[in-house]
Amino acid sequence: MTTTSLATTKFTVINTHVHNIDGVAKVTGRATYTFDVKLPNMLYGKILRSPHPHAKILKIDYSKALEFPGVVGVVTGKEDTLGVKQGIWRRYQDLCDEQILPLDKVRYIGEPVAAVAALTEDIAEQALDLIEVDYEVLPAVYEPMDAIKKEAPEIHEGFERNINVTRHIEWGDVDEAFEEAEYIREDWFKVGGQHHVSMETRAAVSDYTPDGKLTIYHSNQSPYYLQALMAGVLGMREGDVRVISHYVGGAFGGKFELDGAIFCSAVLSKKLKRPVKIIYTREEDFIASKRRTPMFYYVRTGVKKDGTFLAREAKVFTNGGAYTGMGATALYLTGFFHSFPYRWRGYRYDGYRVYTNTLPSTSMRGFGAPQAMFTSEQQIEWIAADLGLDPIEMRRKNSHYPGYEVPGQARIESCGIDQCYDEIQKWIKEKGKLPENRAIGISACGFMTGGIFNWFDTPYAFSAAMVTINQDGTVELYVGAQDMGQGSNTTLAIICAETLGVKMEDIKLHASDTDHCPPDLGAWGSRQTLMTGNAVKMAAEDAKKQLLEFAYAHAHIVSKTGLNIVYDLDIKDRWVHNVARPERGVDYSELVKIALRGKEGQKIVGRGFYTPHRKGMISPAYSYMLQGVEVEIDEETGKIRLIDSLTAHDCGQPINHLGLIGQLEGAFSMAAGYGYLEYMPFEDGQLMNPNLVDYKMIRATEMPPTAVAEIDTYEPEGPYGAKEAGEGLTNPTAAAIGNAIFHRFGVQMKENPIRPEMILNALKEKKEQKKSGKKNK
Amino acid sequence: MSYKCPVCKKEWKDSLQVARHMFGTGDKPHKEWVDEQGKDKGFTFIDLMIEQATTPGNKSYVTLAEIIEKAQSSL
Amino acid sequence: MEKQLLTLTVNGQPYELYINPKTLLVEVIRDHIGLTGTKRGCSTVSCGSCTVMLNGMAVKSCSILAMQAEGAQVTTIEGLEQTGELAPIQKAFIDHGAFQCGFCTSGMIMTAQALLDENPNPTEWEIREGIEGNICRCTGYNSIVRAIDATAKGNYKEV
Amino acid sequence: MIHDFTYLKPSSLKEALTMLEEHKDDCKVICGGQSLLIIMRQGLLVTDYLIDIKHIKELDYIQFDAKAGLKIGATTTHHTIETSDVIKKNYPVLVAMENKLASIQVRNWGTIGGNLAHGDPSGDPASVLIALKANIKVGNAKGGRTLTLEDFCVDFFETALEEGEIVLEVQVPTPEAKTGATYQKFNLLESDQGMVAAAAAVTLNGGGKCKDVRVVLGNAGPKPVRIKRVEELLRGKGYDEKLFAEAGKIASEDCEPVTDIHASEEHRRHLLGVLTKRMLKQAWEQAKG
Repeated sequence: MTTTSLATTKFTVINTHVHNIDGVAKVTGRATYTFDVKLPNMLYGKILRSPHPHAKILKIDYSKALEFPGVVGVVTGKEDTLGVKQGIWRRYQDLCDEQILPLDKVRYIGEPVAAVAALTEDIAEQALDLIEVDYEVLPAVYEPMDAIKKEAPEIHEGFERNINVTRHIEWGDVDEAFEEAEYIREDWFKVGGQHHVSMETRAAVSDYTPDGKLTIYHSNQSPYYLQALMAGVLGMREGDVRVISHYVGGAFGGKFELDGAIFCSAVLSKKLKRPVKIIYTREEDFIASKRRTPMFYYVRTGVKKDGTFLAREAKVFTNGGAYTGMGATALYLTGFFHSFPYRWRGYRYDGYRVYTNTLPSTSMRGFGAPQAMFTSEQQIEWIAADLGLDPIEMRRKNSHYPGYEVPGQARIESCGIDQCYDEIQKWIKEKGKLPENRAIGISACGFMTGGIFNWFDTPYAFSAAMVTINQDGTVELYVGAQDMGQGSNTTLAIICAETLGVKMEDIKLHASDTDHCPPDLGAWGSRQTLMTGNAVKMAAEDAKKQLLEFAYAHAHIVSKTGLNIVYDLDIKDRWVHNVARPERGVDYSELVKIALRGKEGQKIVGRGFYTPHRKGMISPAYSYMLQGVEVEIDEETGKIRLIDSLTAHDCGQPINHLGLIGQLEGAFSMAAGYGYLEYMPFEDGQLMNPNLVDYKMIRATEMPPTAVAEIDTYEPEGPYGAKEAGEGLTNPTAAAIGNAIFHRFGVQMKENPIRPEMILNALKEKKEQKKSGKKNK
Repeated sequence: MSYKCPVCKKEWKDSLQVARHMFGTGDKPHKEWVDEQGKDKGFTFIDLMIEQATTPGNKSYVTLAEIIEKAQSSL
Repeated sequence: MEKQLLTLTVNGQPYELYINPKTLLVEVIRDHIGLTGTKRGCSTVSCGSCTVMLNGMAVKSCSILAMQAEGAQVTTIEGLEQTGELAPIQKAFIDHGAFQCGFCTSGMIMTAQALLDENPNPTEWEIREGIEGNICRCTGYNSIVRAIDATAKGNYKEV
Repeated sequence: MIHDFTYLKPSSLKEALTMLEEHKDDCKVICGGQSLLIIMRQGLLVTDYLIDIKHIKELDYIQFDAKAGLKIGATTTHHTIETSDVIKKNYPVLVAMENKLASIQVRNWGTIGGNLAHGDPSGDPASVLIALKANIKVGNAKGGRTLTLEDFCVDFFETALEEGEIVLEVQVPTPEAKTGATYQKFNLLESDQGMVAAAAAVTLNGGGKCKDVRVVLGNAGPKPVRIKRVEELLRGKGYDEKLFAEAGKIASEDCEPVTDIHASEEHRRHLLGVLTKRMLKQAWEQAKG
């Protein structure tokens, strides 16, 4: 590790206006997604899906489908996959509960039952109609509060009352803290699900060859996970499975588990020894992928009359859907972030994830925190109003600070929440008096920078990187991190260029191919900038150190730089120079050639890796933010329009400036959608809006200005002081919209998305209460 | 004094923590132990857990913590 | 099914194809001609990922029968570059970070280009209305609006 | 998956009508196809022959004459309508409505005839056109007939088109002097299909009293719903906000909306009431000039 004080170094690449390195490919249509992959002799696969939410499979007869001209093969659970189960929580085998292609039972509408490969997609689709399946339909249950009842049908054997996972968090003496409280408030919330809606639907092309090797093109956010999971379910060695994920059309937390497309295409390909491509239609992507976890939240909070937070207790039931997926993590994180960003003397969280006969819920950008903030940040606003306190000052006096330790959970190093309050206060003040139909709502939150708990049970470092330098000074950077649009390729190239002292155009980044890149846990939990970033920094430093060894030893460079024993050399912008007298130096490519000669023609290779140590169980660093949203609401129709917003944001040292703005704006649109548009209504287990006509999302006309106030902090654990910026921003918006409605009308919205009808109903209810209140007097 | 989990023998300073651990783990042996204790008292592991989750306060944990305390001598 | 002859021009190149008449324009572009820059994100005319220009107009190629493009001039994302030089709108998208995963980008750029062709000086609201038929799940649109606005202001014209 | 069909491309209207007569039940007509292809892809519509009239220039026109009014050929696209100078000048409400009809891509390719023939009660043009007292000309190989657009809209996705007939032309009379017409849909996304919609046209007499009025609601029933009780209420009356509120109340009673995932019946009734009130007021103010 370098010893220079980086905080005071002026960067040449970091946080400058750097273009996305995949830009040319993406704006010209050259970027080839899994959706576009076409291999010689390739077949097209289609999946037969369960029409029942809960049923036993008695018999599958596909003989007619096989006879259909153009059909090449069919696979089923009984004959081909033999009930092999999968799950991403590999450390806990009983949570690996998902049979893709089930043996005996289906648990949600849309679950794969069999798969067909044919010469064309049309033929495969027609063949699906020829497969006869006998089902014994079982009673089904769709809501967690129904599924825990004694008489509820059993969805998974051995999971009593359908309770899949429980998570508990507690610190301090909660009951004592409640006793001390002068004001206690309890509320119940119903927080909705949300679909990832990646523009590229689930897609895979599997190519199994007779030498026993399998190559898979797959749209995902962690090629290493998919490699390992596929090896596991197919009984192959990891090294014989290659996953390629160049260009991924969005993921948002929905693409790091094994999905039907990859599984069925691989099983078909292994059976038929031909490449098989499966692309989900938009409808399939809706009904048979996964979603953000819907939750029922009970929150009880005790405070002093002066607004000092004392105790909080939360009890949460989540609708887990049919399988575990990443649900256990979401269940823990929602409980943890429900405490954020505040200090509680006593905090208790009991979370229960319940199986139901709906599509499985899992991780999605924010990973449990948007649900937690929708409940927490609204309740806090109501408490401030109940007590007549300034909601910002009340938040401020209870907030985390640098060096604070969340008891038994995490130590906070950098924390800029206090400055966030200043920025939002200033913004609100500058706005002055708003028109009558508008109000501002705020919401605070924080988020993790990568996860620590090794639930995947990987033997590898969490992140790794390799840097090699070519004779002309160009650099090959190899990472296992995955760019799914968030711009990690660019961020990592920036870190490499800055560290090595070269230009952006010198870096050629290699990722998204398990054959050629080091394993890395991939893109989830906002982990790559910090974890892969640290690995890249270490690899670049390693390479640089090796280069400089030659410089220190080379008479020509020593004389040119005027080097003596007390002076250091450094490289910046391809200029190898004396740190004290930067004008004295030599060109970087000259040094590279010297080094190559010195190493008898071998390239310089730098290696780096990162696994968090001594950082608790959750995350090595936390981002903080406060968001203000100005909302216009039509009192007669309940229509919401977002007018303006400011996000005060502490993400440590920004690395990729354009990328950061993109994350902020993109997260805002997704979070605003979660606040008032996006929802997934089910009827008898059937998703009622599995298309982009009926599933409403923010469009350009709905998007308000999204200003940002960057709070200057330095995170010691992150590369150059950086921490997360990708997910946390999805957390505050729904609550901020709710709070704006509260300030506009005095009504409390306890369910999201907050739709016009709900606002009007709340207003009506309020009116009636007022009336009956008057009568009673 | 410290309290041991009657099933896996992990130790905590507080019997409430042991109760929390037992609920949190919730695997077969832990479940069975609680069910065994509740046989004559008319509760099961899952009853306690659902009560814990659906009513304010901490009753179930306290109930289980008391049972754990009593069981310490026989561990 | 009897195949029928379709002749059309794509990015200045003439094509003669025999197709099943139910083939959609997007399928001809992607599968028959092999220009995979044009994407598909839905099958309900909702997302705009498949937007191309047909005789200069932005259309969603997933909801037009290829046969209806008989004799037409089609421009896809691959047709925007001139002699290896990116079009101003493409440069603007890069400079403003107006894309992330890139899957909607081809359609978005074609919509933007058609908008600017018809209305060279759009207001911000006209830009937003102009691209509301295109879903971008990543960017939140504001960077796209800035990129189109900057293009209209001539910031990326060739010197 | 779209089922196979034989694609027919008539070179003239006459040839198209002959083809229709020949294939009767076994054929469908495609124009812009912006709605048709969706339902074909869902397998909801299967046909042996598809007759493409999109390119028939004879039906692509906008004519205006102060006496005869406005005539729009069936294959005229939405975008042609929204950019037409005569329409902008004489029927601004049509431009405003077209502006918010789906996306520019759909308006570039979709046609007015196709839209009306689809018979979707949430479609934008029908309610506005009915408020403007539009007629529709349809025809088959034997000849043509003209009926009111109101009569043309029969039921949910059902029109008065008979076998072998297609839509030929939409006719909108020239609005009388002192007429105001407005349209608004309620939706959460700017140009999305309306959860509900309301169109109002108000004509005032010399004394500023209501001479004539129409209120037509979209997505408020199986077809555009004309609220005649409101018309009776307002005729002969002067500007009065209380009257508009009363009209809204009537509209919310007389409409026939349904509950779906986007809104309950009750909420739709409420919204239709609010929109009726607002559109009437705006139309009236416009009529005053």
